[in-house]
Amino acid sequence: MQHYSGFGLIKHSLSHHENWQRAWRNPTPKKKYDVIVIGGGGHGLATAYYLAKEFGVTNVAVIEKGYLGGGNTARNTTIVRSNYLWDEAAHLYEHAMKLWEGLSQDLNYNVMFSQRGVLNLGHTLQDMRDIQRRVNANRLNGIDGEVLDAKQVQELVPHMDCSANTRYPVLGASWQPRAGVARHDAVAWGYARGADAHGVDLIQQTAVTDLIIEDGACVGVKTDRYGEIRADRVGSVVAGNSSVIAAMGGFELPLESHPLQALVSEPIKPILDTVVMSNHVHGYVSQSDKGDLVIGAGIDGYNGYGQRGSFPTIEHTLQAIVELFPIFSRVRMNRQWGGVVDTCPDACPILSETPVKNLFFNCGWGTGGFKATPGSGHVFAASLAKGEMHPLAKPFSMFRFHNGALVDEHGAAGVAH
Amino acid sequence: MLHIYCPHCCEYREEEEFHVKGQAHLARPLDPEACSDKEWGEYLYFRKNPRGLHHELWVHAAGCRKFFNVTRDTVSYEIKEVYLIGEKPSVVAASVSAK
Amino acid sequence: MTQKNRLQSGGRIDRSKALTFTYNGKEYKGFEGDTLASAMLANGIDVIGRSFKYSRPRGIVAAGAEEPNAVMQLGATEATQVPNVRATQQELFDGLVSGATNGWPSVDNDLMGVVGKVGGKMMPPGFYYKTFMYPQSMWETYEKFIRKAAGLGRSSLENDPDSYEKINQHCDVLVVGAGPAGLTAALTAGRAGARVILADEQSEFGGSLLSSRETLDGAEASQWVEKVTAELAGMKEVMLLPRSTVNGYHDHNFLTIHQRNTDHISDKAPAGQARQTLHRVRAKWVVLATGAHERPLVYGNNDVPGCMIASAVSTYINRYGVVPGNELVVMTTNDGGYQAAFDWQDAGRKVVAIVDTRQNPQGAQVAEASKRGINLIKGSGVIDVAGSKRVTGVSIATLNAEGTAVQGSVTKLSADTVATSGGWSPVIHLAGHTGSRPVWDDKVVGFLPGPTVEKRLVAGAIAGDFTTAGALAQGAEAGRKALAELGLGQAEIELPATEEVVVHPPMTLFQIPHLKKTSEAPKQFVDYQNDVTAAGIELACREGFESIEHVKRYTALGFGTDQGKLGNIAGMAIAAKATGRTIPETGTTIFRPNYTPVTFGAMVGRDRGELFDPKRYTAMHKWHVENGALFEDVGQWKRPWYFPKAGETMQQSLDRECKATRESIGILDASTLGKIDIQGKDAREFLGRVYTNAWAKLAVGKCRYGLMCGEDGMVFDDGVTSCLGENHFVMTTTSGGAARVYEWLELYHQTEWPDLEVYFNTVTDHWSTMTISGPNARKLLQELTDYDVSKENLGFMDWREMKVAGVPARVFRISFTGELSFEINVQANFGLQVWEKLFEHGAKYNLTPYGTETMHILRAEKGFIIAGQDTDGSVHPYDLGMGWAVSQQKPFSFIGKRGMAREDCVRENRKQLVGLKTTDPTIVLPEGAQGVFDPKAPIPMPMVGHITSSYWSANLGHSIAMGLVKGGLDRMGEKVYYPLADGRVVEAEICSPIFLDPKGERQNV
Amino acid sequence: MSDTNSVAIMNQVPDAAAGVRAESPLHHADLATVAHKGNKIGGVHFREVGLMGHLTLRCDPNNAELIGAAARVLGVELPLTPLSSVESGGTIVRWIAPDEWLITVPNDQSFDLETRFRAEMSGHYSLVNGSGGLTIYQVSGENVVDMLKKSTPVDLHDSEFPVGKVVSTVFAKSGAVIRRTGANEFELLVRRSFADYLWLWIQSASAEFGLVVEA
Ligand SMILES: Cc1cc2nc3c(=O)[nH]c(=O)nc-3n(C[C@H](O)[C@H](O)[C@H](O)COP(=O)(O)OP(=O)(O)OC[C@H]3O[C@@H](n4cnc5c(N)ncnc54)[C@H](O)[C@@H]3O)c2cc1C
Ligand SMILES: NC(=O)c1ccc[n+]([C@@H]2O[C@H](COP(=O)([O-])OP(=O)(O)OC[C@H]3O[C@@H](n4cnc5c(N)ncnc54)[C@H](O)[C@@H]3O)[C@@H](O)[C@H]2O)c1
Ligand SMILES: Cc1cc2nc3c(=O)[nH]c(=O)nc-3n(C[C@H](O)[C@H](O)[C@H](O)COP(=O)(O)O)c2cc1C
Ligand SMILES: [Zn+2]
Repeated sequence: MQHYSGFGLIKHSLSHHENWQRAWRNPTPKKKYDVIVIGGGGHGLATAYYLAKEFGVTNVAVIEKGYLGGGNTARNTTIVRSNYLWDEAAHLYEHAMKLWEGLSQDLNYNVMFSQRGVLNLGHTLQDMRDIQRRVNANRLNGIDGEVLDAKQVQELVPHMDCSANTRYPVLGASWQPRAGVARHDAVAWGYARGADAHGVDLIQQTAVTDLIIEDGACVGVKTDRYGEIRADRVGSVVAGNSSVIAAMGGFELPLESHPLQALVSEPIKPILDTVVMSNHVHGYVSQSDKGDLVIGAGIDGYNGYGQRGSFPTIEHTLQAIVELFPIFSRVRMNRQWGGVVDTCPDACPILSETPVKNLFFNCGWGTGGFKATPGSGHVFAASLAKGEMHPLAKPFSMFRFHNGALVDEHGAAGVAH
Repeated sequence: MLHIYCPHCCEYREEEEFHVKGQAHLARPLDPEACSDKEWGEYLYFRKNPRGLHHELWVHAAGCRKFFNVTRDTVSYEIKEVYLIGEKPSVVAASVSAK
Repeated sequence: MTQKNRLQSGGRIDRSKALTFTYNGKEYKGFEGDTLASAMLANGIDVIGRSFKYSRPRGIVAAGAEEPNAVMQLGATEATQVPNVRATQQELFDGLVSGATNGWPSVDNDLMGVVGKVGGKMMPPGFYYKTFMYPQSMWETYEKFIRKAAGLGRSSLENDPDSYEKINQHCDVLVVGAGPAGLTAALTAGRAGARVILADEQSEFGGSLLSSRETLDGAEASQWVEKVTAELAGMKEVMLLPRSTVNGYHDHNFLTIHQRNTDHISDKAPAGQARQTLHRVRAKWVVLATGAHERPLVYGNNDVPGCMIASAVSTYINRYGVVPGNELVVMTTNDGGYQAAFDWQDAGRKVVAIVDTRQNPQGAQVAEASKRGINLIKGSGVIDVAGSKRVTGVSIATLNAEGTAVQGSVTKLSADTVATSGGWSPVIHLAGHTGSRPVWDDKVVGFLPGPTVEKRLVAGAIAGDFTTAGALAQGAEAGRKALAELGLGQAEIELPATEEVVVHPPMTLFQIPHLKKTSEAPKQFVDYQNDVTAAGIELACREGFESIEHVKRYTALGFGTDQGKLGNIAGMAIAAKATGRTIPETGTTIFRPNYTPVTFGAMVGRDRGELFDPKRYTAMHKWHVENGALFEDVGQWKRPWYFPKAGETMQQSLDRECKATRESIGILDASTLGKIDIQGKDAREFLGRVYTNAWAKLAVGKCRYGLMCGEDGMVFDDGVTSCLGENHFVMTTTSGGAARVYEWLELYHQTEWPDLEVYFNTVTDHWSTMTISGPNARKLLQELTDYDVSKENLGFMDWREMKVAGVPARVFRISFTGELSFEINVQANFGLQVWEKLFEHGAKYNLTPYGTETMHILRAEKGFIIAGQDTDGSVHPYDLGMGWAVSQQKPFSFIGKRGMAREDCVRENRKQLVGLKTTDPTIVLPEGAQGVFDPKAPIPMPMVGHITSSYWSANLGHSIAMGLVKGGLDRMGEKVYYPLADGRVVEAEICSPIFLDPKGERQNV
Repeated sequence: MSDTNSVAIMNQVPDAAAGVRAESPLHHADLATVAHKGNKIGGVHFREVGLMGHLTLRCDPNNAELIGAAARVLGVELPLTPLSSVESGGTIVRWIAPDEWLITVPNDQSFDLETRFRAEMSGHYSLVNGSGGLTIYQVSGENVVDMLKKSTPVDLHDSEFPVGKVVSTVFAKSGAVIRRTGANEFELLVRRSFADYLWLWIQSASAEFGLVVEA
């Protein structure tokens, strides 16, 4: 793999950038792999990367029906934090956070992970109780976090209306300084490039149309472009499309795919340095390094694979943003879009064996899986390599929905990201 | 934004008046105690979540407060049919995956 | 400065109305009818901004929504600042204040430009990802610099003084675009009486006709436009919306229109007027008649001010009476480009040459050019321009027949303006918003709207017909089609006669080749706003970013505030070539709302400030305000939180309220509790199914507390339900849970148990509910009623009908405080009356109003739970130690029964709700504190549960708390430790949550 | 055939003799003063008709016996056509759902009406007094439709919303039962706790046309 650096840029500029290597190959798939990863989003690519790099499994294909990183990875509001409530979730997301902290260097790809801090606002007494509860749990789990009062919040975000005369005044917030945002596309591309360099075949524009199941075990996939491709193990990492793949395996998942929308303003001069999230008034916002305000909207109640949702959801979100930041009233919204999020009843992911042998699922990240990308990929790779779930993944078996051992993160995750 | 025909009010209304309640025709097991944990879990949480035709339950929350079923394409969002509780859909997926 | 580029006559401006505006602090003049852009050009302003990445000087290139460069800061005052206003769409008004959004210290002498020039070579697409990585710790510093360069305009720092309107509309036909196609569509539909909305983003109707010199029926086209517009304006069912952009097309023909009411008058709306209106339209049919955008060609240094699109040059001359230069070179791939040269010449300025990339163009335009003696250079292209802040000359070279390579020598000509036409792209944006993908048409040399499930028609240039005759006819046809589909009969309109045009086929060409390879050639810009070049796109493809979506994301093609209206198609074509694919194989990126940006304020409408969310009030609200209550938000309700007296701290108020209640009498406004009236012979059975406890034997006149669970067995609501009659109950729910419970009951009734004869009705708002509580409660009540409220006659958990203060009431003897309590319910119209009467008579007992906080303390002293505070969706009744409220004997398997029997719900060591007494009784544990059994354990510490409720109990003289503890019910007397954020570790002992009067004697008196 | 024992019915209105003042949900807004001091002309007129008796009747529309009994009590047939209403004397009956009607009478008649229902009807039905929880806003005037269009997504065009039509729908961020009572005249039934919010909303949405408050 060609090493990237500032020096390289200077060198390449002398040859008019004609000699850059491809970031990844465009291979024709082999007949058989050790592991097939279905889905080339951030999680699938990270899985492949760690399989090859950390666990020595290099005979791997990632099969992506569209373009790499074009699913929810392409359309999320890029918030990264690990301040989850329950131990199981907190450990998983913190595992990811630790990987984020050296990711650009590990990948030799600047994913622009920017630890500008995340505020989760509280507007009611119950919000504040929940915030206390979560921050205390974080602290005892070794995750950074503080409870701030309205005055401290105001100092961090001078342009937000923290006064008492709003409909739902800001009473305080939880604050995770290590949290922040990252450049979503770069995450996918960095993992793709790294995986490719370790020999992984990235097969784009190729959809898995069925699973090959023999004697109750998954032995490969059928594709629309290359027919059958065999593998010893298959990992499905297709987010919103997970139920579709599960149906190919003859089972259902405790999942529903909903539209989740986001929007950006036109780029404006930097005015907001941290990430502000409010579950109560239902909006969250950060400002990208290009200057656009990146704003997350709510989830629509109906199932939808259309990558678009309903207009009132966007209206509602902007009402919340203007309520928090009345000065943004004259800023303009540039573009809105949607993704298909795979929501689980307990707002936690599924990292799991399935009723079909050698078929594994990584899904259910719903509205908030971008932040977990490195951790999810790492833990899932370990599981695929061994054929047995990694300890951090164990609590997230799909079978928890049989025995009732849910990890209910609604309070901490909810619609927020 | 969806435009939904309420079969009780007998006219189209805006999505804002409705709440969606998920997959339709999920009958509560008649004898819950006879269900295994697995069966109960499946009733509670496991869903078809199809890409394509979907039968779902809606309620005209801000209107007549009646529940009814909708058959909708989850990709195009086209509503193919609206029918009453207790009725069966007439528009169904042409072929359900063999397995 | 005079308006040196203004023509003496012509155009649609009013020369009698001069307007003054400022740009970058300098004053200029323009006329009514100008846009900011046309006025700037009239004044000879060349540089209107700097580019985002390379800080190159930029000028105006287009005349409409597609303009990528002229993105200005607007606003005369801080509060009225608007970032990124497109000068080509901003009408000029007197006193307009504008400035460039970039450039330091000024757009003309920009220091970043030097960086751009020197560093530009090192900043190919994706350079961010390849650098700034080492050392890891430096990223924050690098990023600070990156952010310095971020953004175009700036947000105001003050609150918006303007208001915004939002209106719901319904129509038979929404026509988007009022060019010839839109006008005939609207007229046809309108004549049949259809409800029509016609919206156009421009200040006047007419579309392209406003800027062309062609005739209709032998007269100026604008005369026909006026006639049609007047007829439409006279139709009752037709709504005309100029200055209104249809910005989004959503499912089921729901579209939004962003109307700018006052932006053409002032940056602040006149008093009483909304600045902008957002129309939310539900249309039975939609006709898209949005026209086409001309594509500029991609060639060396094509971003130097003076490089424009050809049709924009015509527009400035014909519509605004402005010739934006002196010496013009036209480069075109099609007949369309010629018109700019003719218009320029007719305006009295010099046409240096028309450069046609076609080897042998023929037809009317060519003939006209030679008749006019214009130097027509065929089979050639402009490969480079000279100049930095304004074009000073062009380099022209002969091209091969395919236009892929330069042949022969280069000629240099002097010129200050280059107008190019690379063909026309239908404005298909809206057609793509609901998921339809566009289809390429070789003949049109453009993408057309793809198939759709929406009831949508297209007409005119959007459909690939670039003639006026075609537009007129297609519009009328679309109108007729819509009428037929709607069953609204028929209508005919007479189409005006158009000028015959013979068109020579265009050439499919996007990028003009240079002598050097693209990567070495002068920068050839594709997307001006984001500084995306042809070389950048080729590089992206070379690096493996082959999908057009990758190209977009890697290079930022089409990411700007113009969403690539000008550059996208050329970019796709260049990517197609670079990857050896056809354009249709390459495809477009996805079109998304908004067509052009929409003000947040307009999206928000009046749902802000006071009206952001309803405030729900009880009938006694006014009294609470007058008596100094502070309020707590509970759902949308405003509930009194506590009633401080002058000088009191919150704790002092609470202590006083709590003591007064236990010592004498307190009163709570409990009207917000959800109340559901249940009638029917199966009401009792129904209650048995939705509550965990038994209802079969509850007698008339009796009340009972119930827990409600989900099918998962977890508690989600609770409350007291009373038997009013054998077939009649009233259920109470939590204040926040009322709507949810009501829908829950209906769900089960309508879908699972329709055979049960029962009806539910919400009566929450109908009753005012006031709870008097304390040893003197009975005395007070007795004073106000003739009914005997003695223990014998009105026992604990009984209810009776009686008059209270003359008002018929239902009085429930239930208690959430553990005191002798009466909950008085009267029709809310009389609520305040009764409340005041209670105070009249209660003064002697020191009747003390209390709010939610004291209510919480008093119930916690008794160990009563609050659903949503002591529960969180993960605890079942047994976890709460409330197994007594679960009847396993009921014949019907009630909701929650099976759920709470699942393996994980019956395991050992679940978290259970217990009381907690701090060893130091003065310490009040913070709610949300997390407990551990071993305070010395290293981090991560094994946590055993959190504090759900915690207070100072003035009555008990020590702190009290409730919390979840692993296996807590079996650990009575054991210690739990709470390591707090401030470093303290608080020790507490597990105890019963009933801190006061465990036998319940106080409420039973 | 009365089933009065199985349900609790109650005259909820105090005797006139008790001298109890009744307060409608907008009582605090003191509309009388607003009317006196405010605009006399404007495009939207507003009046609160509070303190009416509102009874919700629920029964099976296919049960001819019950439907017939209701008609006898009311003196008019229950409107069975969705979204329709009848008005007779001082009584308004609105279709709310296939098995639900909202009946409005003067509040002091509600007990009498309820009693007569209970006497006349038997079997499965319910009747609930909701008078304290509802109030009526009468809105009218040249611009009343313009104001309503800002507030509710239903189509108010005469062709879609003729006089007599009743619609339960979203109104701003609350809800309302809207009935057209004339070309430029509507009645909004709103819930007490939302009354103040909706009043603020209507004032704001009417401002551009001029709001005339009547009391
Ligand atoms: C609007 C929005 C905002 C969000 N904001 C945040 C946030 O701020 N923070 C956060 O942490 N998370 C956020 N999320 C969630 C986050 O985006 C996702 O959880 C995460 O990106 C999921 O990554 P993934 O790799 O699992 O899925 P994806 O990126 O969706 O990748 C799945 C891939 O599988 C492919 N695929 C599907 N079916 C097939 C098939 N049959 N054959 C082959 N390939 C297939 C898809 O094409 C896709 O590329 C947000 C999501 C959305 C939509
Ligand atoms: N010279 C040429 O080669 C050439 C090429 C193309 C078109 N034309 C001319 O253009 C005309 C085509 O007529 P037409 O009616 O199809 O288009 P038009 O360009 O005359 O009118 C389209 C109108 O739609 C408006 N519009 C576009 N998007 C909108 C939106 N989202 N919201 C609101 N308004 C929007 C535009 O501002 C414009 O006013 C003909 O007169 C034709 O001769 C000429
Ligand atoms: C964090 C983030 C920032 C974005 N910023 C912009 C932007 O500045 N301009 C833009 O046009 N789109 C922006 N987008 C949206 C993308 O253009 C695109 O709409 C989104 O990735 C979904 O893909 P799709 O629209 O192709 O389906 C942004 C997306 C994300 C996730
Ligand atoms: Zn309905």
